[in-house]
Amino acid sequence: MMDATTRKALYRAMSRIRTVEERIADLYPEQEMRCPVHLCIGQEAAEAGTGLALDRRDYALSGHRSHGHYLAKGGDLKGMMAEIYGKATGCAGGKGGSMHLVDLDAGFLGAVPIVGSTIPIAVGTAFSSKMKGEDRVTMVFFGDGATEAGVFHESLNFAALHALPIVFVCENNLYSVYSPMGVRQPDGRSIAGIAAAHGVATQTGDGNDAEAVFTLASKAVDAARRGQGPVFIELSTYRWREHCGPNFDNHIGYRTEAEYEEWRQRDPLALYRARLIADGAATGAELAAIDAELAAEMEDAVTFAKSSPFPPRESAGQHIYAE
Amino acid sequence: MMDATTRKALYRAMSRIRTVEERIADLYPEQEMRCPVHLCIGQEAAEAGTGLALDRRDYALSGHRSHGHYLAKGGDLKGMMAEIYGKATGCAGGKGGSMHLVDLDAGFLGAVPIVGSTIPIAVGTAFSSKMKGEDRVTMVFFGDGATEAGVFHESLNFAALHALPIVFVCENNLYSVYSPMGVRQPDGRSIAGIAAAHGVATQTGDGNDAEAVFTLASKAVDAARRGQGPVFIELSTYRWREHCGPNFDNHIGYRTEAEYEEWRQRDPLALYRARLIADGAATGAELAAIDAELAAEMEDAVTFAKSSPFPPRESAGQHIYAE
Amino acid sequence: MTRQIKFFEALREGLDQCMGADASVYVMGLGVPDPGGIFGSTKGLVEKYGASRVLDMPLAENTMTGVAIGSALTGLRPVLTHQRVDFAILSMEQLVNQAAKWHYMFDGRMRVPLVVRMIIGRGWGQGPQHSQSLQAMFAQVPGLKVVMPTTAYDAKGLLIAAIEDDNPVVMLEHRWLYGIADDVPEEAYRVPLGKAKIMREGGDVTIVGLSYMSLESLRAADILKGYGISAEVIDLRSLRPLDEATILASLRKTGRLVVTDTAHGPFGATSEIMALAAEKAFGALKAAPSRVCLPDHPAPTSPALADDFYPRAGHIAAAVLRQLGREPDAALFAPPAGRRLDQPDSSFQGPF
Amino acid sequence: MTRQIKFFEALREGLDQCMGADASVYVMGLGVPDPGGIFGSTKGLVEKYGASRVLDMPLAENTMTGVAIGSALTGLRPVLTHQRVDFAILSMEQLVNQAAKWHYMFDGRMRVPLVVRMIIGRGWGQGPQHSQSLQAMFAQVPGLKVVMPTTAYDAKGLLIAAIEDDNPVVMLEHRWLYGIADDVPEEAYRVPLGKAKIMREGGDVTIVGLSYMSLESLRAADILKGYGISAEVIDLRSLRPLDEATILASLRKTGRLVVTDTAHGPFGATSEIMALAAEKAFGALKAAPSRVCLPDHPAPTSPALADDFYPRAGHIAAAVLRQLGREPDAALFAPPAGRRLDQPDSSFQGPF
Ligand SMILES: Cc1ncc(C[n+]2csc(CCOP(=O)(O)OP(=O)(O)O)c2C)c(N)n1
Ligand SMILES: Cc1ncc(C[n+]2csc(CCOP(=O)(O)OP(=O)(O)O)c2C)c(N)n1
Ligand SMILES: [Mg+2]
Ligand SMILES: [Mg+2]
Repeated sequence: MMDATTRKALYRAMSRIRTVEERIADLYPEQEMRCPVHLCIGQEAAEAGTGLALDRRDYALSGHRSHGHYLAKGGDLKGMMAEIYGKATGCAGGKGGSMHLVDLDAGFLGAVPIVGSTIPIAVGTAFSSKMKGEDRVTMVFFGDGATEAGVFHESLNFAALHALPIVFVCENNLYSVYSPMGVRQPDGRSIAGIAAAHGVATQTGDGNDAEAVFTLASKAVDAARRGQGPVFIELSTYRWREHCGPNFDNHIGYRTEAEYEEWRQRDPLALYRARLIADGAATGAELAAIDAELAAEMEDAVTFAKSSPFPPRESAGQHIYAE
Repeated sequence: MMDATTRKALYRAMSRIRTVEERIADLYPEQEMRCPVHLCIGQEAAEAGTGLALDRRDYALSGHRSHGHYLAKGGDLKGMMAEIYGKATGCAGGKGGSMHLVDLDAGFLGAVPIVGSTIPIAVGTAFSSKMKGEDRVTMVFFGDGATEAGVFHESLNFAALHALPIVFVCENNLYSVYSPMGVRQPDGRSIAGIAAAHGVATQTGDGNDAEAVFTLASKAVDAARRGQGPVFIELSTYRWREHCGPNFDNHIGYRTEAEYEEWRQRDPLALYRARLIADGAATGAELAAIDAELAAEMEDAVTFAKSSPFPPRESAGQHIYAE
Repeated sequence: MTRQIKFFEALREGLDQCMGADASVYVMGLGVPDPGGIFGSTKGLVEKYGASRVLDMPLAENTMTGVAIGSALTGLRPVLTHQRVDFAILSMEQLVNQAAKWHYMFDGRMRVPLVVRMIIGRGWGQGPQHSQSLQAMFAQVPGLKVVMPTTAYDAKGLLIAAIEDDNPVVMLEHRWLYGIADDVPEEAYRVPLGKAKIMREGGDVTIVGLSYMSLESLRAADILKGYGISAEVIDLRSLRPLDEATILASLRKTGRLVVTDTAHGPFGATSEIMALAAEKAFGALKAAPSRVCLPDHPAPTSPALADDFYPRAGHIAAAVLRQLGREPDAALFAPPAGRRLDQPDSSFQGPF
Repeated sequence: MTRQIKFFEALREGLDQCMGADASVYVMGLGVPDPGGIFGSTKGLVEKYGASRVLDMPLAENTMTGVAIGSALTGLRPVLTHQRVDFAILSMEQLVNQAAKWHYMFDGRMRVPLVVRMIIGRGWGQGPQHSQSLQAMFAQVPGLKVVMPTTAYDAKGLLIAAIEDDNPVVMLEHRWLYGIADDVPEEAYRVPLGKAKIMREGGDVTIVGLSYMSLESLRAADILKGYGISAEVIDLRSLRPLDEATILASLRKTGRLVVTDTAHGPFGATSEIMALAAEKAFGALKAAPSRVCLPDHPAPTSPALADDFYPRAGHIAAAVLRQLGREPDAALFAPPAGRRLDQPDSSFQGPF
């Protein structure tokens, strides 16, 4: 069985993502977060399990739905919230918003909302590490939709060709916006199979089981670090809320309430809480204390964000070019 | 054993391509063909075997090295030669040159030298046929290099998703310009494996054996025509001359004379000639008569091309927009 | 002709009528048949015409463009939609090298009757990668046609004309126009590609706008009336072909030019209009032409930076006043009341 | 400083010196280490620096650009080469959305010290898809820098400056310049990005050229001398940043402008130069500026159509004469003797 420290860290990481995302959903209708937000509630196990498998010096990059990746990699929460509020204290000085998180200290190099575009960039950071002989791993996060983009395939080829230290993490949540798999990818073939065909080592797992994810991600990171080349991980999971924004949208017709409920039963956080308690690894009170601490941390971050100043007018014209 | 008509047709198609290409190589130094030419000498079996598997009403598209595909699909030789000579009587009125062959009557819809770009276009013509309920098949030709391009993978996905009537033909001649496979694709994985991973039916074959190619291409065309979806064919073969232009270039260092010689021994035309004679399917004299007829046809085409007028000045400004 | 419908409804009606009239027309693109229906503009079409003519797509912009081209070469009339122009540049190769050139390079033997709709926009923290205006990239390519409707009337008329045209037409639609209503005839009609529209006649200055900035130009003309200045407002509608005659005739009348665009200035659409004025109406010009564009940097996300980033009617009016040697009041630059500048109106509450 | 070397040799020397001086510099792209060595410009580098710093690439332009960006973000200084600009537009998304914006959108936290070399060209039947000049597509993007060297001296100096710059720089190199020699110092030196060069001083007219057309502009100045006209020739060298000051100073002196480009006119680089003249030197202009560009259609392949497609010194001189109210002789338009117009010189015998 996994050691207790790791287990609590996994719980904590998941609960932190959940706490942050739920609070954003609460506050969004105030209209002070004036940028698109893509919440990852429901996918916390995939994000905590992979993020915790990395060292701080490792690199991570992500796409439009990056809050969980940023947090699990150790990104600064205050900087993230201030960024979403468009403030000068934001992790990108207010220039980026929710879709452009960055925290260099934490090795979170950036996220962008053009689907698939950070995949080759991440291959480039892994290439850099290899060129310099560092034992640093890059992990890049994307969804099932991104695997339809040409750059994904080109990137697999290049990473395999040069045996780069990169872990590709695909969270397959069955949808690309409102489009189900069936209208985008042929039946009966797996995404992981494509990566394997490129000669990339491949793993698939239950993206709602944090321990399972952590175990396979740790192996993948380890292999990549030891120079065995890239690894591709596909994790099945589900986004609970609408593609973009704070609401639920099962009623609009692109997926069924029943499907949603089925996944809701597999709530990665609730399941893990129950498991830790059942195993005697933690008491309900201990976990509640963690949750309370995280809620307080989030309130702090929100207060920080709200009370921070907006960027000054002249900042708009700064950093167009590097000096 | 294959029927004699087909066998002679295969011989004839190969010999025609060889005759034409060799003659172009002879004449190129005159500097009257003022456009890049990518000769396909050495790859005739792959081209004849696939092209003859198509009906005239079927569609074919190709890339920079398209002479063989155009001819095997039934493209008009005079129109091709005049096009290479930049004449008004060319199949594209002189606007295109060697890299932009077209013959609508023959179902050869076009060729372009941006590697990979006709692959999705061909998927689109197959999509059209399916939308209209025609039992027409599209065949698209490309090289091993093109399989590194994102559009190739995106196209496989789309074709598989919609079960389109298309046959993808990859002539793997081991090089992309001067770059060998080893610097472009990882060891130990096959191109065909990638297509298979996309859920596309896959065949591989000896691209220097016209009968083998014809047999598998016919099956592929048949399956596509019967609505069974796309088929991918990988044919191993070798280009004898330089990537672009009329000369041999084994001395410049990107490949060895020994490798070249090995493939030279596997000359698809010479082998097939010998086989037909050995089988008693044809006499040397019969085949020589075919060759002579083809040489005469080519001389006619060259004369036609050379004696044709250049396009008039005002044609440059015509057909910018369709009326 | 008193029925008013919104821009997105006009687009939908145009699509519907084209699909109804011609079985070879089909629409495709990410999310085209989804519950959002491209901000309403394709809503209901899948129910009416079925999934084979109203197609969702895998996330593969370059290939879907190739597919559209291939189908157009063989008798279909695809309408491909990108929810943001920022995604469409993944298909630059197919658009610039292929769609624009197949007719020419095969000497007229092939045609590419293709419409590519691309949505441009701004606001609500779309930021640097979701609110570009890249019209000049397309307008510079011979073989493409490029249109940018401003009104619901033109949206429908240009879309129908584009679908019926035998060439690849890029249609850039500003998201902030989607909710604006206009008189739109119920029957099908065409607005010719390549014709600008004089939105307001005037004699003192020519304001050339396009897309959303044509509306700001109209407001600028209203402001200028208060100064006793009569502005002629031209809505370009088409960038390629460019309606030089209409612009030049206006310049010969007014002698003054202000051009405005939803994009940056340098190497943009405004450059071409100013170049045209200098080249072909030099003798008529009474003052240096000026332009009102975005500042020359990417779009910052913070709402606090939107006010300065997006020029408005007041900025256009100020440019006119300066040309006339008058100092504009500071009040011209005040943001409008009742909404933040990252929203088209206060009813718009994100996320997009 | 009397050593003469050719343009491609100057590029190679610049690359060599940068690689020698800084281990973080590496070069990549299709064919970079192959026997052709990008028309000689990377020849010998793989032998000297090894295959890990002189990398061939799979045929995947968008991804190789992303890889270059990722490596640039993390301390390397990639030089990516495309043998034709027509291939580079496959990487438009990475260049426009990513390379140009990472510095800005992360508020200065990241830098992209990347050089992307793209070869433009013409002739020998390259045709519609292998001889475009797409500089205006890049020049309109804030966050990118765009340079176009004309001489071997500038090729080396701009390349070194571009490699040392912390921003993404697109460098467009005309294939017909590769064989032309110039005085080139042996040591490393920089030509500043964003500075035009006055190639020839003159007082009657300003001819603004770029890349290969700057050479035609020089020849035009020679022709004009015969007419008693003194032309100032400005070689732009950089499109972004654009050296407005040099252009405007010249215009204030001469009052006349002819702009020439290797590309089509509309929405091109010439548009911006003319717009600049109209906007900021209006008072100085004595006549309508004019431009000398390719006809507004794709490049036809037939050598018979090359003569009319590519304007030359005579066309530039004619534009100047017309501005001065003089009718140009027909002889100005005669094709040069001794070569066909699809070759840079008669020693060039294809296939490329
Ligand atoms: C290149 C590109 N095309 C389209 C979009 C619009 N878009 C934004 S998110 C998204 C869905 C992506 O789905 P997936 O990769 O599965 O991620 P998920 O949203 O499910 O986390 C799409 C299509 C985009 N941002 N970029
Ligand atoms: C997108 C693109 N990138 C690069 C090139 C330059 N190029 C022309 S042919 C070629 C080689 C392609 O190799 P392959 O697909 O194997 O075809 P082959 O030449 O071997 O028949 C290359 C790289 C191109 N034409 N298009
Ligand atoms: Mg998804
Ligand atoms: Mg090959």
